[in-house]
Amino acid sequence: MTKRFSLSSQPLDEHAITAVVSRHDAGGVVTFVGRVRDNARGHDVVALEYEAYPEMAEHVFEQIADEATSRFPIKHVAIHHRSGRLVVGEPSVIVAVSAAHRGAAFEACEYVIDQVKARAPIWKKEFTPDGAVWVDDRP
Amino acid sequence: MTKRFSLSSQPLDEHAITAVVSRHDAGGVVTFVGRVRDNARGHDVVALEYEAYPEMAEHVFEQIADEATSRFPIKHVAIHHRSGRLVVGEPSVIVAVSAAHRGAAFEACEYVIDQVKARAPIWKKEFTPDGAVWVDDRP
Amino acid sequence: MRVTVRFFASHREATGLSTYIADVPDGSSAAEVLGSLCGSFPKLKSASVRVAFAINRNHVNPATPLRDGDELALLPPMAGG
Amino acid sequence: MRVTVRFFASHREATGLSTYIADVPDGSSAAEVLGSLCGSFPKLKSASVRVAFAINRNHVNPATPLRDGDELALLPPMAGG
Repeated sequence: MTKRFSLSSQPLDEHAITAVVSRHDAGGVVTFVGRVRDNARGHDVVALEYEAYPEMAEHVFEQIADEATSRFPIKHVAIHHRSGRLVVGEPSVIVAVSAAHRGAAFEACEYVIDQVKARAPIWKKEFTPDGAVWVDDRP
Repeated sequence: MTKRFSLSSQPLDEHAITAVVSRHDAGGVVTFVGRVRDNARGHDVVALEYEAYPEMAEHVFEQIADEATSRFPIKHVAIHHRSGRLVVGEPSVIVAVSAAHRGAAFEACEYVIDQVKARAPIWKKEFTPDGAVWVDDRP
Repeated sequence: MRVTVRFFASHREATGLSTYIADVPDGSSAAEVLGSLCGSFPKLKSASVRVAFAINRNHVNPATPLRDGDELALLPPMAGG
Repeated sequence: MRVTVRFFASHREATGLSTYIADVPDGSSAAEVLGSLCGSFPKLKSASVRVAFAINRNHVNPATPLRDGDELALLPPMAGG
């Protein structure tokens, strides 16, 4: 059985993660899959390395899911994030939300991924043809 | 190669449909999967039967995707819908949208599924313990 | 002129047909063809209170005139998804 | 009192350490512990201009006091997703 919240060095299995939130009473599932892009802020990207504080990351995922479930009329939330080195095109994060009605699932899925980016203790080193740098996405 | 727009009597393959819109330059993919619910409007549902005007349905899917691509800064859209008889829990529709930035992908995916429900020539017969009825969802 | 009419879902059940070749006056609109069909298929009248039209696979409004050889689809309330 | 400090990403590289046991005055806040660490690890000062704190795996504000045995994590700007 796939976990609902996971930070893992293994490739993400989109189908298994969607299945975790799918129940017979849930009419719609909205999924967000983030993949490593081949460019960022105007330069080429060859690979990314994710570092995390794993014990805290899964705890924060669960807090974010609890918040989403109390804010929106949804059923289930799953959040899976990669750690380690990823090449271009590989999924780095998958969020899946199920709900009886689709509007809430869209809103909640966007809320969750926004919060994961803002609050989950995960860091990303970008490898470019010119070297490597820790990414600071905050404005 | 999976088609971008399809109305099919075969089970939907979520992974293949997501893959159709995933490109190295697309950072995020938002997917909506609609499944047959075990209840609707207060009564139990045993199965659904979808009937379509197939030649027109795929044409409408393509029109909706073109509209989404001109309204939102997204990359690719895929729309797959089932026809025939489906049991509870089976996916009836999958919409996948890729974009460099996730906000546009969420907006566009919701736009597409709303339009599919409003405009695609597809009908749904609901089988309940008391009989079967063609669904009229419009307010 | 002759047009091919397509029936779906509740309309198909009301008429017992999926496809029907209709002989109608030149320049008839989609709504006028429906009126003539309700004469031939009485059950269609109550089944088509809320109907939309497509000509040659494009949504059209009811006043749109048909041409010889067109395919007219009567669309009951759609319920995809 | 003793607290366990965790370093990640740019902080880990600046200090050369993932984990560090710090002896600090009783009741020190997260920000005060960081101040003391910058004395021991000069490179940490510039690397921690924008830092957040977690105590025992929960986000806290910089003024939060620590207790003996707590785990304090220094969090450089996060970039998950």
